[in-house]
Amino acid sequence: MKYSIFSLARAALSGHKNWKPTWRDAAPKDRYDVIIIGGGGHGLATAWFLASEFGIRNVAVLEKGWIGSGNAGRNTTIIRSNYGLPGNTGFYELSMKLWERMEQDLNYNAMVSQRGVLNLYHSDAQRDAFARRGNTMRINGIDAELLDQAALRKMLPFLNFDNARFPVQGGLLQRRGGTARHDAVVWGYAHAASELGVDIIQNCEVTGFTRDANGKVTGVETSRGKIGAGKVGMAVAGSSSRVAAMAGLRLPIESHVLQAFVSEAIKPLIPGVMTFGAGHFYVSQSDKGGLVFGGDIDGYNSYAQRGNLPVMEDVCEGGMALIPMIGRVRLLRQWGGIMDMSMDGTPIIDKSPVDGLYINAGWCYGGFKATPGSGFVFAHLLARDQSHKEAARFRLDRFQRGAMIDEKGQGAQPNLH
Amino acid sequence: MGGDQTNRLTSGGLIDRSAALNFRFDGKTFSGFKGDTLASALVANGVKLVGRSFKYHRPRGILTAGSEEPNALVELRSGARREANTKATTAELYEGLEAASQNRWPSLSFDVMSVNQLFAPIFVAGFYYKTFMWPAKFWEAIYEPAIRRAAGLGRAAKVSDPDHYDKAWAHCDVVIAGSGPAGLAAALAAGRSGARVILCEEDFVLGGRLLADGGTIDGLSAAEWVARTVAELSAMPDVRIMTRTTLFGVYDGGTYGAIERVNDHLPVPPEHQVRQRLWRIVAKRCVVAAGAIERPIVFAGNDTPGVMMASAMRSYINRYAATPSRRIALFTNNEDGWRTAETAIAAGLQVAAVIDARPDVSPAHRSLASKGGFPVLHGAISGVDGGKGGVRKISVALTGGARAEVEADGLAVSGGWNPAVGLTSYHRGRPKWRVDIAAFVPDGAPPGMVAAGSANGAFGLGACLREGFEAGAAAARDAGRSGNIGSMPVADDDAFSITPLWHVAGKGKAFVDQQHDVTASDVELAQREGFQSVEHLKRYTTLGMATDQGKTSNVAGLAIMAAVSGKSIPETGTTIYRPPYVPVAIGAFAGHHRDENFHATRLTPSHHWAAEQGAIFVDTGLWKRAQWYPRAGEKDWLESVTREVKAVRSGVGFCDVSTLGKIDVHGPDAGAFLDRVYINAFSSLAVGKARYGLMLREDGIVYDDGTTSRLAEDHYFLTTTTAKAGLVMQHLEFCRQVLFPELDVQLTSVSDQWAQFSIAGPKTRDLLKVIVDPAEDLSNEGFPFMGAREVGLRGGIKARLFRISFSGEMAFEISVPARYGEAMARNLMIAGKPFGVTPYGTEALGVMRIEKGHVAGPELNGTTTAGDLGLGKMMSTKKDFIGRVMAGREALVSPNRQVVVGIKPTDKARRLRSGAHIIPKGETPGPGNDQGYVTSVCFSPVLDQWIGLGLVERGRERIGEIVRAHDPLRGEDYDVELCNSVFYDPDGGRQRG
Amino acid sequence: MRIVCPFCGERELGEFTYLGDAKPQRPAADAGEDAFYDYVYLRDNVAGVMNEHWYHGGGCRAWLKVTRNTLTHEISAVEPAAGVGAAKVGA
Amino acid sequence: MADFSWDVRSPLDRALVAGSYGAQGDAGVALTEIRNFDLVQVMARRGKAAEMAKAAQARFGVAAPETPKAVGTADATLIWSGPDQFLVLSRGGKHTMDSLAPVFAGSTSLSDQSHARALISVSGDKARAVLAKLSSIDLHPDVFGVGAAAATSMDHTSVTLWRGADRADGQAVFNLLVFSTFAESLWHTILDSAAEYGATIGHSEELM
Repeated sequence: MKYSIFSLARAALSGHKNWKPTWRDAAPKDRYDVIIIGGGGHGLATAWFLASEFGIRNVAVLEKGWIGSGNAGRNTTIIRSNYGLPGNTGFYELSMKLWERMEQDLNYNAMVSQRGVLNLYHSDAQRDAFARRGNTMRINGIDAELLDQAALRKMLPFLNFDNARFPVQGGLLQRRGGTARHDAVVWGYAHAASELGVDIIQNCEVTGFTRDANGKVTGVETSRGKIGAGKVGMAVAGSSSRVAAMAGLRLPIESHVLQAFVSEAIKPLIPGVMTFGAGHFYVSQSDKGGLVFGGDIDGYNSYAQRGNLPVMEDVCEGGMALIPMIGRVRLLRQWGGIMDMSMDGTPIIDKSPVDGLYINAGWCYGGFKATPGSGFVFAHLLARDQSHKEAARFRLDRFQRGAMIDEKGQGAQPNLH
Repeated sequence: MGGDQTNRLTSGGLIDRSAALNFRFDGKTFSGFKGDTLASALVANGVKLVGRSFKYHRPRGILTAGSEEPNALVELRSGARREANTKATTAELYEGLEAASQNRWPSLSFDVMSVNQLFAPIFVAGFYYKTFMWPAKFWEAIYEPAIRRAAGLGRAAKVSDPDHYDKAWAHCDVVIAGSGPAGLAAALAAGRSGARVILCEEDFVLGGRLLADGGTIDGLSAAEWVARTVAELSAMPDVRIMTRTTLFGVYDGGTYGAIERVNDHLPVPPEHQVRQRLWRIVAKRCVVAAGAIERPIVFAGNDTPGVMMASAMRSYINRYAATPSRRIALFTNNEDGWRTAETAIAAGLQVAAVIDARPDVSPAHRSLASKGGFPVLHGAISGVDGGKGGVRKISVALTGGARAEVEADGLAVSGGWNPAVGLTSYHRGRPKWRVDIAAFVPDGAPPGMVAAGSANGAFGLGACLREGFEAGAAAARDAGRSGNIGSMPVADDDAFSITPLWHVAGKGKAFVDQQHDVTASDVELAQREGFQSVEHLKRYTTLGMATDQGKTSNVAGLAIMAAVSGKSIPETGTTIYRPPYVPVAIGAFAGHHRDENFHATRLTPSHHWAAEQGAIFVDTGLWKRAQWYPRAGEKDWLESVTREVKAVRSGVGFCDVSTLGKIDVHGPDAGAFLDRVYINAFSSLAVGKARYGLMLREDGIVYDDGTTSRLAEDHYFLTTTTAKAGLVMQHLEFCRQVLFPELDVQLTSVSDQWAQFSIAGPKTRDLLKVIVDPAEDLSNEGFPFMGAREVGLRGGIKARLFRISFSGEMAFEISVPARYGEAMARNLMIAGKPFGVTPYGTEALGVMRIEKGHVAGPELNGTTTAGDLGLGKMMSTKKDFIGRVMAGREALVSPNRQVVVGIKPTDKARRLRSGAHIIPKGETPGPGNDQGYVTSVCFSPVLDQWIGLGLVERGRERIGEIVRAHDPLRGEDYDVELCNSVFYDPDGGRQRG
Repeated sequence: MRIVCPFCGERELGEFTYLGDAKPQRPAADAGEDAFYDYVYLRDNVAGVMNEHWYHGGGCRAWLKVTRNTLTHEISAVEPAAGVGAAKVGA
Repeated sequence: MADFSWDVRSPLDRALVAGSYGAQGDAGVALTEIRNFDLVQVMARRGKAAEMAKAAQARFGVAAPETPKAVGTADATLIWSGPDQFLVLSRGGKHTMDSLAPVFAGSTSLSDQSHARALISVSGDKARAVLAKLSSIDLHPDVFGVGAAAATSMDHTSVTLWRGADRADGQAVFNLLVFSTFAESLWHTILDSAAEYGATIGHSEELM
């Protein structure tokens, strides 16, 4: 049903008794043209684009728990397209453009809020690296501004400019960056995909693949029985290696824990998203008023979905070093998500070596901002059997060819990306 | 009005009536006593209205007497110390305390935003997802800013937190959370058995519910027993009692987080003291005796000021001798709630009625009712009449359909008790449902942790003592302590019976989560819209996400969800519990590490000398390095740096390069070892010689570079870049210990042992002759380029001398033991005086390395190969080394790679900037023709223009080509020439001369 | 997390640096690109008990082989890397 | 031309201000920098652990520590610094690289650390309280007795920590070897940790 202030008002008169479920809670059919494993943002977005852009509507999204129960519902909600390397830059801008029309596409308010993403620099070397990146963005038609300290003092007087171990010297600003309400993105895609006939099947865990004589994937085995499929796409951040292993694949991926934190709700204090350049800390303030912040991954392989104190302390040290006025603001909740860290810090969107199985994985801790773009190019790959041009470099064989996309220049050590 | 404490009882309570304290709430002055919380003092002063709710801005009063409080949130203190969302129920009263209600404008009693209540029919759960979408640009321009202003609760301080925090470690056998009967009994047993015990109590007095509910233990009054027990514990050297300390989280390996509010009970911390201290407690065992939290019943008007948890009302009356109201009604579905009626009568208050949802009540309570002369109504509350002034009248739907009304100015509610299952659930353990007490109890607790007492669902006093004592004894035993635990404290168990009642259907808003204004109908709406998983329910309605983390609302919420979706409560399940147990100040997690103390600072051996010279310092990693040495009259850094460069190129200068990583590589296989970690050979290096080496990562990308010298057959002295010093040491240890264990080699960092100086310029030898022992031959023959050996210095100390050059000039590096570093700098100035010696900083160093075309950090950026850097020929083909194989991958040897090349603007007056991109001339910049970028730039005094290095596609084949330096960020676009990266003395004659 | 260093005893997480799965072995010099690709890039990414390399850089500088459950963070065994005991070889 | 003078400067030369610091009244902790020492890292070579032990026994009359311990001898302290390696700490000029080289020739590699570290001793009835803010190590008397040692970290910086002989008044003494270039920074952190208890600050040329 159509959502608007009018439908709300109408519903209010009937005490909101007539709302339908936001998405149909479907039961599995015997067969689908495409099965997407993973009812997170990427999986649901893929399904919606398959249905809306590529005319493939006989699609099922299989979710082992409740939709959005993975990283889609456990992130710091930042959206941006400020990447510096060929392969990334164009893709994330494609994604950003899709963010900018999401509400109208989906008839669901995901609260996309382009309040700006600011990366701070504290040395000449960092400034030069940001200049390189910012120019790459501009050459690709993406907005970017290099701000000096004077400009920042006006814009964000509360930053630690003078009393700091590593004083803020300036920053790279993308005004079109910002945040979006993570759960609403999941529900919005589910709502819109469901309206187009996509089956969203919760509490349906994939336990294996069915293959034909030639090894082609013909469907999946699940906790709710076998389901046939023309093609199977996996978008299971946090479980990529485990699902791939069911098809006998090893991936260039390690799973790590990334913690995130939210403070008590306070009146507006911090305007946009900012990242500390001399430590591990980034922060934004949600519409509800909580400071949503995080830092580096804990640094060891983990599926435990919780982290430890040293990183929590490290993050808060960064916060206090950058914004000393938050000392008395209280940290309300701490949680951890499983990050599938690829070996060069860049995702993999490709056909797998197994016929009929398609991979969307390795988003490290950057998956949320990619949600619409990832859905679009993965749908493109599934529908057309060839990479979308903006995802052409996300091939799996890039590691064999030596064509890594390594923004941080850390090499094959996931916990450093 | 104000200061008269109208609702203070004339006697009783754990307050110090001799210590009156004045405080201000919303600008009005009141008085209370030492031992009060802000909430109890407000109660004593008859203040009912304390806050406004999150969404509807409804008037709210005090609901609880503890850290589970959803409503009574205030801005405590002012100015830089303003603390938003402080729970009045846990804020200790101190003289001059200042607090203000929040989320209202202009005032608490007249709040404009309460118009939101008119829109309540539209502002249902998730309404914002369904609207504010058209026109698109309005969301950020209008809707969102409005929502943001309305949302949030209190206002944080807008200036730097003036207080200090620190962090500490503690170690023990048994850590105990909570000092109620179970916690104290656990501490007794563990302490007596000789265990090292830490007892954490979030309150400022020990005793937990005993403080409010009393009772008899070992024949003593609760107060006497607590006193006796605390005395016994305090006498034990290895028992540490920490009040005002909340155990908030459990982490891996028996590490617990606790926050100690050291000085929050004072206006400001005393000098040299911290506000709060973060504790990391390492314990073999943990006993969770954190008690239980009484839960509300959801009914229409249950958020009216004056409606209070029954146990909280007892706390105010018994512990604080402050009565929230004079004529009290009680609504309960369990036996325990009746204590509040008993308390009220004992305190000489009126009981208007007891509304009991159960079919029957005990004879004892019947007679209490007749003695107290109040009716017992069987049924449930269907509505509350009253506004911001508080409860006036209560409508009751009697079992059987009849209605009744009760006049009262206060309503105590008891819906039963929820064990505090937070700590036990933080490792994703899911609590299990116990039907007999209609509550979740801990299950799947982290290793080494057990719950005891009411935290474990044991609601009787005797049971709490028993469970606590046994848990404490067992924990100590597990920790290997076996002393005599003596006798267990004993008390009677009072019966607990409950008939679950979660929600009373009826007209009017019935609140589940009072702070977030989530109503029973919101829960029903969520269910209707398919948000049936408890996690969906939480996220869609925001139930339980407020500052109380749903301590009073979660269970009721999921019980209502269970009812409407026709599932059982255990089937519906709980959300995942997240630490911290109570909100913790961010400053406490940072502790000492803020401002200049954010990270440690490393100083070079000549730092203080350089400071005396007026050097400007730059942060390089943790180091402070002299960047340049300004002189009087110089107008800017460029003038100083240019002077330093010219001085070196024409005479002699020196620079402290001690920040380079320095590693002693010892052992018979040292050479073979270095052959494997460097792309070039070192086993063939002669003793007394130095060689430049390049290291790759195993993926074939350049890792680090530096000069390594052979000081003896079995001793190499290896240097790394400043940035990678620690990482290279770790990498070499990995190679030594893991990859090549068969090699006999030992590694030691000597970075801090040696003060190292680069001395450069044509007059270097002249200077050295003055300071080096005359017996040493420094001639080109006696000490050729890349020579390295120990020499004596005049005055008797030994130094290591290396003839290496980063500047391209005739140069040496000299190292002396670090404590001589400052003397070395002074002596170089003396020795060099006749030659106009000039100290130079990292900027001049950088200028000369760029003029010389040496690569550094900006080129060794973690994505470049040896070939990219023009060093491909160094890769030995005669041996294996780390990175050799992967360096051969197709894309890494492609002829189209971006490689290091020199760059200079065609207009000599032009300033070149790092980060500018290289675009072919005459083309429109775009992703297709972005051919590289400028990595390093400097103003070259030698060439008298800005020059730089860059990484450019096929750069070396394009020497002489004119291309565009495109820099839209800085609005610049100009022609540059690609040239040889060695701008200065390409054939290297000067450094060899 | 706390790791029992075989030399120093139980120490807290902050003293250690993580490298990763200890299973992949560096191939022989002549093994070729595919073997090195496998060694450098492919991981089992075990959900469960895994052998890992940790470095006690904040302590005795020994590289350790730690057996740890990636689902629970429980550590069941810690042993030194092959080269650590070199001085006692043949002893 | 006259010889040059080579006066040594401790890395704490500027930062250390003798006297009292922090809270007034009876100082809870004494912070003393000890200067003028030699410090040599001794590392056994492959298969030479036994030989190294023998050489150490012969030279110092005690067994070199095999576990985290500090062993006092007449004129030196041998401090475990890692598997099959230890530090020799002695008064300046006592056990230098040159004098130890022949003793351990063949069996070990030696590395001079005399200038790489600063030596700070922390004592007094609040010593453990101060160190609890800096060190994650359990310093309870039953766990970390006299002679116990640890290669550990403070403020993310490597330190060698050991418990020396108790003071005349019975108070425990904790010794810290910290890297020279970090010393001033760590010193200020120690002062911050000690401020609430009050500290007596001084330095000594006499290695205890």
